[in-house]
Parts: sequence; structure tokens; C-alpha cells
Amino acid sequence: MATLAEPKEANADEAFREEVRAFLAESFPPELKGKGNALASVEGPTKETELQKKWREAMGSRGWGTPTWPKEYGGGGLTKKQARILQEEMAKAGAYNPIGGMGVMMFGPTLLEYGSEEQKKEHIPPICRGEIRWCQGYSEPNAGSDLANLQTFAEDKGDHYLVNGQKTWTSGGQWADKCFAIVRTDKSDKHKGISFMLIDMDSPGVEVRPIQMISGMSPFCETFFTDVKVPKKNLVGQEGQGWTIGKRLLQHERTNLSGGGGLASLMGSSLADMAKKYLETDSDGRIVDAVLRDRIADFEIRWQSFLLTARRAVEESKAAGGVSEISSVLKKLGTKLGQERAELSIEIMGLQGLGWEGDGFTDTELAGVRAWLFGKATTIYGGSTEIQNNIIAKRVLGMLDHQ
Amino acid sequence: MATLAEPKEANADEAFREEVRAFLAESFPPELKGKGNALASVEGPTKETELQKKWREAMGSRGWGTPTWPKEYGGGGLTKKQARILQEEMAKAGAYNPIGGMGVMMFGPTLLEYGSEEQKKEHIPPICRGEIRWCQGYSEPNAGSDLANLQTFAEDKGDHYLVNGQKTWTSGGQWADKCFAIVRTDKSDKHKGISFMLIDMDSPGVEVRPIQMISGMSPFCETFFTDVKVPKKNLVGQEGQGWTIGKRLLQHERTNLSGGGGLASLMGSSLADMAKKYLETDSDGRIVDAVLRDRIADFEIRWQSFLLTARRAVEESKAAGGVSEISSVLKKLGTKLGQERAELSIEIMGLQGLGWEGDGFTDTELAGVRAWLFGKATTIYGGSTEIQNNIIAKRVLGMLDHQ
Amino acid sequence: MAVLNEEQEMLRDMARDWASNESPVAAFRKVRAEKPAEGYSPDAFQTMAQMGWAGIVIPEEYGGSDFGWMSAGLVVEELGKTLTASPLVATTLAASAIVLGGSDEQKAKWLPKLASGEVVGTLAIDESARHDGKVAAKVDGGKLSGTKAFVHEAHGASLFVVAAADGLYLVEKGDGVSLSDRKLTDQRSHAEVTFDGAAADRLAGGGDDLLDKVLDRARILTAAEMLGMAQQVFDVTLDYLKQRVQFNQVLASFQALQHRMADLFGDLAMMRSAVEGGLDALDGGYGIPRAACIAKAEANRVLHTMSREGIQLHGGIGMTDEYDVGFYLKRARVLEASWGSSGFLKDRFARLAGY
Amino acid sequence: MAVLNEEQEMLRDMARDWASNESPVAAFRKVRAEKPAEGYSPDAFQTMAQMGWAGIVIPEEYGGSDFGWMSAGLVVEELGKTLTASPLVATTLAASAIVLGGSDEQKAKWLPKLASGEVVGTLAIDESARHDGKVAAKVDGGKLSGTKAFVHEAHGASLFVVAAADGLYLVEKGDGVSLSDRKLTDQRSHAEVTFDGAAADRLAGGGDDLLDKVLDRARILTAAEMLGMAQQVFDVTLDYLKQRVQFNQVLASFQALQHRMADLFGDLAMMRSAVEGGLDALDGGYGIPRAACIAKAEANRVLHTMSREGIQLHGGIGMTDEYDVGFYLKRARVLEASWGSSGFLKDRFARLAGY
Repeated sequence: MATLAEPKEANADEAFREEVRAFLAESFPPELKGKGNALASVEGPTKETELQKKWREAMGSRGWGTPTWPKEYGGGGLTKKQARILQEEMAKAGAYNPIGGMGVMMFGPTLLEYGSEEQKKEHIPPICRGEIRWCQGYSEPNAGSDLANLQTFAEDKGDHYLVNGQKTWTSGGQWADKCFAIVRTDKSDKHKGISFMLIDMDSPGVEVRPIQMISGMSPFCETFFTDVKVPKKNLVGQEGQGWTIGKRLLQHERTNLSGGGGLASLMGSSLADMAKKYLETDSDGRIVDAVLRDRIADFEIRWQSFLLTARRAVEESKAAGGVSEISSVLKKLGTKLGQERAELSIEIMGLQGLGWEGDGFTDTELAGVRAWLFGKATTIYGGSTEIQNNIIAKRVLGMLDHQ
Repeated sequence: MATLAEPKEANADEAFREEVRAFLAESFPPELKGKGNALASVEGPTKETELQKKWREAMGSRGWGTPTWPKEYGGGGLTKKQARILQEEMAKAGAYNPIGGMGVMMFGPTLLEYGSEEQKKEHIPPICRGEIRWCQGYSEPNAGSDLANLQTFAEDKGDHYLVNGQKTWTSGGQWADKCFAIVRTDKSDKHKGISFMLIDMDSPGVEVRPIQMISGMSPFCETFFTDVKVPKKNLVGQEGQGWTIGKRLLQHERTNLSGGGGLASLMGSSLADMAKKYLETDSDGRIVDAVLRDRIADFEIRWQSFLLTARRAVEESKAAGGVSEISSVLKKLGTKLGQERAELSIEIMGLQGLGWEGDGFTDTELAGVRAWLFGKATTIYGGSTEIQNNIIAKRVLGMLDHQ
Repeated sequence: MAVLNEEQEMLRDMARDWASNESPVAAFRKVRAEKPAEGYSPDAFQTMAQMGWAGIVIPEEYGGSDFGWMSAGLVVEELGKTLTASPLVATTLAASAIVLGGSDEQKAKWLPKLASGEVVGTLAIDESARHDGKVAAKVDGGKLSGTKAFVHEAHGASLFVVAAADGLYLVEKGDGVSLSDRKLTDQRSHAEVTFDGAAADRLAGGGDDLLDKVLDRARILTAAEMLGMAQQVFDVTLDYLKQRVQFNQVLASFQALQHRMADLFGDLAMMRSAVEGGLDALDGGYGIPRAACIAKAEANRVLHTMSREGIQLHGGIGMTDEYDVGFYLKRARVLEASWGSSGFLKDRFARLAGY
Repeated sequence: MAVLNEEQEMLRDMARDWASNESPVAAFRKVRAEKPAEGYSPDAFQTMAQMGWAGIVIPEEYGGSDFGWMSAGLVVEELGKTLTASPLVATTLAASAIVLGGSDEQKAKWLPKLASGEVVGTLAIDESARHDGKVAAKVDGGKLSGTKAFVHEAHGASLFVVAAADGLYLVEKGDGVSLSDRKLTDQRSHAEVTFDGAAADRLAGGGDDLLDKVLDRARILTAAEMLGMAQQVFDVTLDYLKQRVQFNQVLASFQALQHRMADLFGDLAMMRSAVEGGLDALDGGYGIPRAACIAKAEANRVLHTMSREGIQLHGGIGMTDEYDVGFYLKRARVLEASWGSSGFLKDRFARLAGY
């Protein structure tokens, strides 16, 4: 709960908190307070100002944008406790984390687990400094929910692979420097024929076409590979290990997509505050429309339960070590609630909440509409809710073991 | 809609309406006004008073308890239009139909379709006169949703079958005179090995044990058949045709269970009237609790849509001839709404709506509780909602044809 | 589907053929791309008018075809299926206001032009983003002043049926009438319309509840458009599930999806009954206010779910602009919010029922 | 499951062992059949008290074990799983009222007896069938008069914590106190309790909102019982689906059922978080009113669905008295209606949040 009080801190933690405060006071430009753009990954890169650059470099040099990653590869090397202190102090100061994207959320943790020493040394530091954009080469036109059906083929040419095929839903493909992809290296086995490799997006033969979405945005691409050469050093793990590595990465994706801090937070901090702005209130500040008020409270209660669940999952997984199947539950719940919230806010605003462009709408209203529409993707990508349900039934509840 | 006005009537219909009015004036004892017991089939037979008997015989002699059944077998021989006029006039007079039960709702229509001339002559007239109780021998402990898995075996002994096995969920088995049952006559084919036969419940070897339900009532039985002799004339249709006939009967069952006039109507005519009795209202008679009021209206609107749907199905099936797969949709919708209604009424009454027995509760309240609990069965028996969904997907939407 | 008479069946078939051949979703895409000033293709609307659709609830003596509301609903449903951009609903509602409340003179002046498609009419009622029944616009000495929010088809309309505090008025586009675009997700014509001392001609007939009567018609006819949309989303989704293969099976063979489609099918059946019940009530002239609440509330409920499930069941491609299914979602929310949200309609239903 | 300390883990394991071995659902069936006057087995409650559970929120100086609310919740959850009939929740709540609002003298008089199980206490707050916050009972010259509806565990209780218009009072069973049975579906002890000039001793401490504080505790601890029930329904349903064969497959292999179980699993996770969040808030002493609304509202929502789905997924046998699952449904609705329906709690949540 937002109001949860913290137990008293150990001295070391208290000292770290002081260090963070001092760092923020010195390095965070107050002009950037409350900025930061949660949509950056779907809206594409915006030109970085000098101040923004300064802030990114300050965070990057300490590795605090990736606070719990190992120091030797440019991470912060912090404990989870310290990372939380950092987060709290940043929130108090109105500071955002300037280092994000798929490299941080998905690829980095996976490479730290499965990459060779050379690969980690090469790829992790630029991610920690926020200098590189990664995109995901997973889905194909005939490999959506049935991802392992992928056909993009990497032919062994001795010192390199020759990659041919088509990927789709490549997030930010048009802006990315590199792509982590799962491709087929063996046509004889559906799952064991898959390998995980890293592809430079400026390699000859890579062609990218943005896909226009119902929200009007084009955050995804179709990506075509035609005789693209990929050096063998860019194979992560062993040939045929790609399905295992790729699924692991999806767990990280789910945890991030569950939405505790994601798209759902786009439309302002509180649905109730929004409602009070758009709906009539009485002299006590209560929303007069008792039915809508009830539905808002209903949502807020469930949202709090979800946040508590997300926190509980983190605490419980500490013992279990890292992400787990519970990520499927969080992804399923968080994305559903995020969509519900968007639908409810549309309803609160009435037709004012359905503006597409032009006069008569605030920027916040227009952004809310796009976020509502784009948010419909959250229950589809990163493993649809249907796939999460399959995973929960099978792996958590053991429902197929008895077939 | 309840308020739908009727177009002007043809002269013949107008004359029939007069005939009905005259009959009711003469034959319906005003003392019975508003009586009738929709729970009769689950509560068991109550002692019939002289007046009740007189009314039953009056209706039975005209065949108007089964108004559209052929006159030659004791039915009313009325057109659908006339049947509706009869129903309307009876409603106006507060008269109930004293002739019902499984014979009327399920078995009769099926026998009229599949029975031999001799069988119809023997079994239909007593149903029309309300002189006989039928029960249904379908489910078995290992044949619930997977009904065709039934194991009760009827061995061919020349002039009779020898039946051994166990049925369950035999509605009113403890009060029934006869049972229409599906049994296995051939163990080599799951569906084609099933036959439809009629069993006297007082045959030697029939044993009946009532099952106590969560509602405290025992409307169903386990029925054990041990070397029960069934004469061959009691086979309906051909050997091996039982699955076809049995499924047809289930369509009739569904249509009846969908609840337009069934259990859902037990707890009084209007949820709103009930709510106004239990909840605070303002000077305009509006329920003060705006949220509950909204939920009541929400239910009532959907209930009206359902009633309109049931009527539409009747009109559309006129052309198509008889019951159809749409019965699955009606059963699914009607039972769900009936349960919702019961839950909502419990909520309106608060703890007053949860009385089990003893002081402090009206008879209506106590009956409501039993009906709420018993009503949980409506989405299970007669083909569970899950089975109806399978049927809709497969037969109406053609979703398996493409496998 | 209601049991139709021969005339209605012909009309429905004609509308279905025309919509699918002459006005498929591609026609809507064309309007979206070319942005005609009216927000629709004037040629297409002329064709509709020639087929008698613009005069469908207008008496024959005033040039209408007078087929009745069930017929109007059938046509509107078919056009809803293909998202045809047209002022047919708006014009029909404006005409019905004149039929209900106009003098002989007003009828003679406007109905023939509305029936022929020469004049496009629309309703200008609400003054805020939520339909709440509040009207502040005033008429003083025959001049109407006030601002109307999100007026449907305002760009193509030359005749507005405007709600003022003391009743409904006819106002022609011209002096004292100004438009400000309100571009919504459905890419159709919507505008804030400001009346600043515009000449207004009162609809004096039709009783004190003329506005309610017109709104009930708006609710029912809008619900008919929504029915077409919901039916289409259901149909294309079912088709998609039967074609798309994943895990070596068509999606249609997955039981979890089958049961969801069965749920949607049941909902759709209820929506159809509610909408046809509303149209039936209009033609029969009984129980209209209640039937209108039922029709629009069910349309709101079912289309909301259907448009969400349509996207989800299509998966990723449903999220692309290239596929049609997203358009239904974007139009759905506009119509849900028009002429009464579900909350508004349930409140009205309860009031009509006395609780 | 919250991360527990060692003491809490031991307590939870002890409660789990005791409930499953000494107080399985069969014990509840026995109480139902034998109808002891108290509505529960006094021997069983004595055992609980000896294990320290009756004094779980009572300070050690007054003979309690003072394990805290999270611990109380763990025990109550385990007892909820097996539907153990006992006045543990009622007594704990009565004790907490004295801890919060009692004088030293009142504490010294009652808390040791409550902790030892010698005295059973309960709350007598509501005066109608719906928890609505209205209290008409009055105290005049130390004598309390009023009627309390559906008092839990009234038959076994000898001490009532009674809400009067001006605060909470302690009333001993005896002169001026009479009971009228109210037999509910859960087959537990409920009665209308009439106080007719009964001697009443005011709980003067704890602040003006003492009643609200006690009610928040009632909401959270009741939610803990409901959590145990929901968890148990989920577990037995999952087991059943894994065993029951239809169409030559275990039901657990049907995708439509798998997805429903996945939904229920997600709901159960949220309910657990909400309930543990409430217990946590009580132990931490912060944000209690809000946490109580969240805990009980989620408990109401999820147990409602779980108890319905539990029956449906069991099919026919779930409808029989021979199977346990129906008992959970019948207890669920009683607890849902106690200390605040979902509507009441959402209203309170919104008020606390200022909207």
C-alpha cells in the first residue's frame, strides 16, 4: 500500500540514503522534475537536451539506472534494499530513471544469466550507460502465440550465420541499434532447433517497415532479413538453447509488462482525482454520480490489491531466487487492470475522452486516448493472456500433468 | 416485453377467447386463485384437495394442460395462437396449469415424435390428464457431462430386457410411477449402443435412495436396477436409436429449464418490488442506495432482453419447425440470469435473506433461500453450461468443423 | 432476427447488398483519407436517399417512403456492419422530430427535402461531454443562443433540431451558427456548434415530452447501428478463429476460445432482441421509453464487450490499422457515450419503473 | 503468503495440523448434527484457548500470548479452511475492543478470562440485517436498552461488546439480556439479542472512533477466515478436476476449465494480498481503515466468485450435502453480509480517499 510505513533502517542503509540525497541534490537538474516519458519506448526517441544528457550520464556513470546489476559490467551493484532506497529518494526528488528500454528490462538480465564473459563485457556496459537501443526479434507472421513455430533461418557458414526470414512486432525496430532474436538453426526439431543471437540492425540485408497501429502510432515493425551475416560470436549460449534462453527473457518481459509502473500509470496518478475534475462533486468533495463513484472505488481497491500482490511476489521470490512463474499471474492481472482503468477513464470523461486530434482537447486527453488504444496490446504481446492462462494452468496448477 | 400490445385478433381467435373465459368462469375455483406451486417437481407431491382435483380434471378433460398436443391422444389440439390466448386468460383469472412435470415438459413431446402408435395411445393420455409422474433415468456416477459413457446394461432376453446398473440425479424418483431411461444395449459402440426405454418404477429390482442436497431438499435420487425386467414393447424407437432420441428430449428439457417461467420466478414477480420492501426509499419511492438500485436495473434490463430472446426464438423456430440448437443458448442464458437474480435478492435482504429455519423469517424468505441454493443446480443439470457452450461452439458456430 | 414481412426482407437484402458492394469498410477508409468537408461521401448519401432510405420514417404525403422504424433499423444495422459514414441516422432523427412536433407548415417545408436528401438534418441537444439531460440554451424573441457539444454530422447538416430550455427548435445553418471541429476516434463528423442569436422556429407540437420522445428514437436507432457493428465484429472474429492456425490447430478448436465465443453469441442474441424490441415498440407505439432504455443499455453492454474481445481474439493483427476490427472499437465508444451511458439509461429505466 | 517469522510459521503449522487432524470438516458436521447449545464444541474451544489462540491479541501482562494480528489471521485462516465452528473470531474482537478502549480495571477484569477461554465474548453492533452503521441502542443511568440483530456467537458468549449511540459498552449475559435464535444457512450461532435495561459498563478509552476501530478489526479478521475458505474451495476444486474423468479425459485437461482456474488463481492471489495487507496494517498501526476496506471488499468479491465456481466446477456432486463444498457457499454469504457488504465498503473507501 502506498501508505505502508517502513521499519527502522539499519545504519548502513541510512548512510546510503544520505549518499543518494547528496547525489540527487548535486546531479539532478530541478528543471527535469516530473519529466521522463513512460511512452518513450513506443513513441520513439526524442531529441535529448543537454540537461537530459547530463542527467543520463550522471546516472550511467554510477550504474544506478540498472541499480542491482553487477558493478563489473557497469551496473550499480546495489542490494535490493539499496535499490528501493534509491527509488524512494528519486521519487521524492521527482527524478526519473533516464536509462531504460528493452536492453534494461529484458535483454540485460538474460545476457547476464546466459552470456559469455566476452558478450557481457561487450554488451552490458552500453546498456548501463543508456547508450544503446535494443529491439526484440521474436514473433513472426505464423509464430505468434505459437512462438516456437518460427521459420527465420540462420544457416551455418563457418565463421558466421546467414540469416533469412521475417520477424514482426519488432518493438522500436526502426530506432534500434541491435536486435536480440530467436532464429532457427535446425529444421528437424521445433524447440531444440532454435538459437538465440544478436543482430546489428545496420547489417546489410536488414529492412524495417513500421506497422501502423489502431492508436495511430507505429511502435512496432516488420523486419525482413535477407542474407544477413551474423558473426558466430553473437550466438548466445549454445546452438539449440535459444528456446530456453528466449523463454527466460519472456519472464522478465512479463514482470515488466504487468504494469506496476507501466502503461497503466500513464493517465495520471489517481482515477479519483481525474473523476473529481470531470464529474460533479458535492460540498464534501464526493462524486455525485454514486454509481460511477462505486465503480471507481471498486477499481481502486482491486488496483491496490494488485500492487500488494506485485510487492508480495517480489518478497516471496527473494527466497526462490529471481523471476518465476508467478510473473504470468502478475502479467495477466496487471494488464487486465490497466485496460479496465483506461476504459473507466474514457467513460468518466464521456466524449471528451475520445478525442483523436485537433481543437477542443488537452494534450493529456489526447495522450489518454492513444494510451487506451495502445493498451489493448498489453494483453496480447509478451505472451497473450490466453498463453499466460495456459502457463498458469500447466506449470503453476499442474493441470496438464494429469492428462 | 410484458407491455407488448397484441395486434387486433381475428374473429375465430376472439371466439376462442370467449370460450376460454366461459370455461374458466365455470371450472376454475376462485379459491385456488394465485395458487399453484412451481416447486412441485422438486418438493414432491402434496396431497391434492378436492378443489384441486376438480380443477385438474376439468383441464385434463379438455386437454388444455397440454394445449398444443394432438386431440387424438388427449391433448388440447390448439394452435399456438390459441394456446397463447388460453395462457393469457388463465393469467388474468389467476389460474394455474395443474398439469405439468417431466411427462409434460420432456417425455411427452419426445414420445409424440418417436413413439409407436401403441406407445402414444398408452402413455400420452394419462400425462394429459395429469394422472402419472415420470422421472428421468439419464445420468450415472461416471456419466454426467459425458452422458454417453453410461453403463447401465439392458440384456436382450427374448421378450424382455434384463436391466442392471445405477442411475443418479433421477428427479423425483421416489415419487415417480415410471421412468424414461437411456440404457446400453450394445457395449461395442459408445453412442450407437444406447437405447431409450420405459421402466415401471414398481418393477421388482428397482431401488431408490433420495440424495440430500445443499438446499436441504432431496428432489433427486440414486436409482439402482437389479435384474429388472422391462418388456420389449417399452423400447422407444429402434435399439441403438437411444442417443438420438435422448438428445432430442434434452432439447425440450433445455427449453423448459431456460427459466422463462421456471425457478427464476419463484421469488416473487419483481426484484424491484422486493428491493423496495427491504431497502430504504425516498419520497419519490426511489431506492436510496443508488448502487444497488443500478444493479437491480442492470439485472432487470438483461432479464427483459432474455424474455424477448426467448419469445424471438419461439417465433423464429415456428418456421424451422420445433425446438432447435437455440435451446442451448436459452438454457445457458436463462439459468445464469436466474442464479444472478437469486444472488442479488440475497444481497438485498442482507442476513435476513439467509435464514435456514425457525424464528425470525417469513415463509417467503425461507423459500427464497432454498430456491437460491437449489438454483445452483440449474447450470449443472439438463446439460451443464459448459456442455451448452460446447454445443453452441460446435453446432451453432461450427467451430469444430475446422479442426 | 425478427420475423420480417416481405417488404422488410427486400429492404434488408437491398441494404445488405449495397453496403457490402458499394459501401464496404474500404469506403470508410477512403472517407478517412480524403477528408471530405461533410465527413462522408455526398454521392453515397444521395444514392441512399434515392433508394428511399432518408425518408424511411417520413409519411408518403411528404415524400417519404414511410416504411417504419423496423425498416429503418434494418438499413441502419447493415450500414453499421460496414461502418458506412453517412448522415442517415442523424437525418432520420431530425425528420422524426418534425414528424412528431412540427406544424403542417413545418412538415411541408422540411420533410420532402429531408426525404430527398436535399437537406441533411441533425440533432443538437447535449451541452456537455456526457448526455445528462441538462439544457441551458435559450430562445429570446425567436433567436436561439447556446452551445451544443459534440453534435453528430454537424458538418454536412444544414438543419439543426436544437434543444432549448423551453422546447425544441429548428435552426438553419447560417447567420449566428458556427462550428468548431471535434475530431473523435471514430473519424466521423462531430462539432461543437455555437448558436449566437440564430433564427429559431419552434416545434410546438408533440407534447411536453417531445425532447424525450426524440431522444428515445435516437437511442433505439443508434442501438441498431451498434447491433450491426457487434454482429460484424462477431462474424469476422469467428471467421478469423476458423482460419488462424497456431500449435498446428485452428484457433477455433481451442475450447477456451469456443466458450468465449459462446458467451458472446449469447450476448449478441440478447442485444438483437433488445434492439428489435425497441424498433418494434416504435412501430407499435407502446412502451417506448422503457424499450429505448433496454435497447441502448444492451447495445452499450454488448458492443463494449464485443469490441474488446474482437481485438483480443484477433491478437496482434487486430491492433493494426490495416485490419478493420479496431475501427469498430473506436466507433463503439463514441456511440456508447451518445444519448445516454449505461449508467444514465439504468437510472432512467428504474425511474420509469418507479424505483 | 506473507513472509513469516519463525514464531508465525510455527503457529501457522500448529494451527494447520490441529485443524486438519482435530477439527476437519467432519467436526463441523458433528456440531451441525448434535446442535450443542453454544453452537460449537466447548471442548474444542478450550483446546484452542490452551494453545494460546484466544489471547492472541491480548498483552502478556493480561495473560495473552500477544502474537499480533498477522498471527491471529494465520490461525483464523486455517480454521476457516475446515469450517471450524468456534467463537475464536468473536472473542478476539471483543478482547480487542477492551484492549483499545478499556480502563486498567476493565482490562484486568476481563482480558485474562478471555485469554484463558473462561469467558467467551462477542460484538453486538448492528441493529438491522444489513451493516449500515446505524445505532439506536441507548444507555440511561448505566442501563442499556436496544435490540441487536444477527449477533454472531451469541449463544456461547457471556460478555457482549455493545454499541450504543454514545459509545461501546460491556454487558454481561444475565438480567435484561435475552436471545432469540436466528438460524442461518451457515448453521452457526446467530441470535437477535435484546437488551432491556441491562447493566452496562462503558469502554471510555480508545477515542471517539472506537467503534470504527473495532469494526476495522472485525472486517480484517473476518476476511482472514474468508481467505481460508476461498483457499480451501480452490484447492479441493483443483483436486477434483484432476481426478474426475469425463470423455476419457480428466477434467483438468479441458482448456476452458483451465482458464477459469487461472482466473480464480489470480483472484485468490489478490485476495491473499489484500487480507495480509490488512493484518500487516493492524500490526504496524498505520492506514488501518483503508486497509480494512480493501481486505474485506476483496474477500467479499473473491469468495463470492470462488464459492459459486466451486459448486459449478464440481458439477452435480457439489450440490449434495454429502460433499463439503456447499458449506463454504452457505457460510460465505453470511460473512459477506457481516461488517459491511461490498457496496458499503466501497463507499467507505471512497470517503476515506476524499471522493
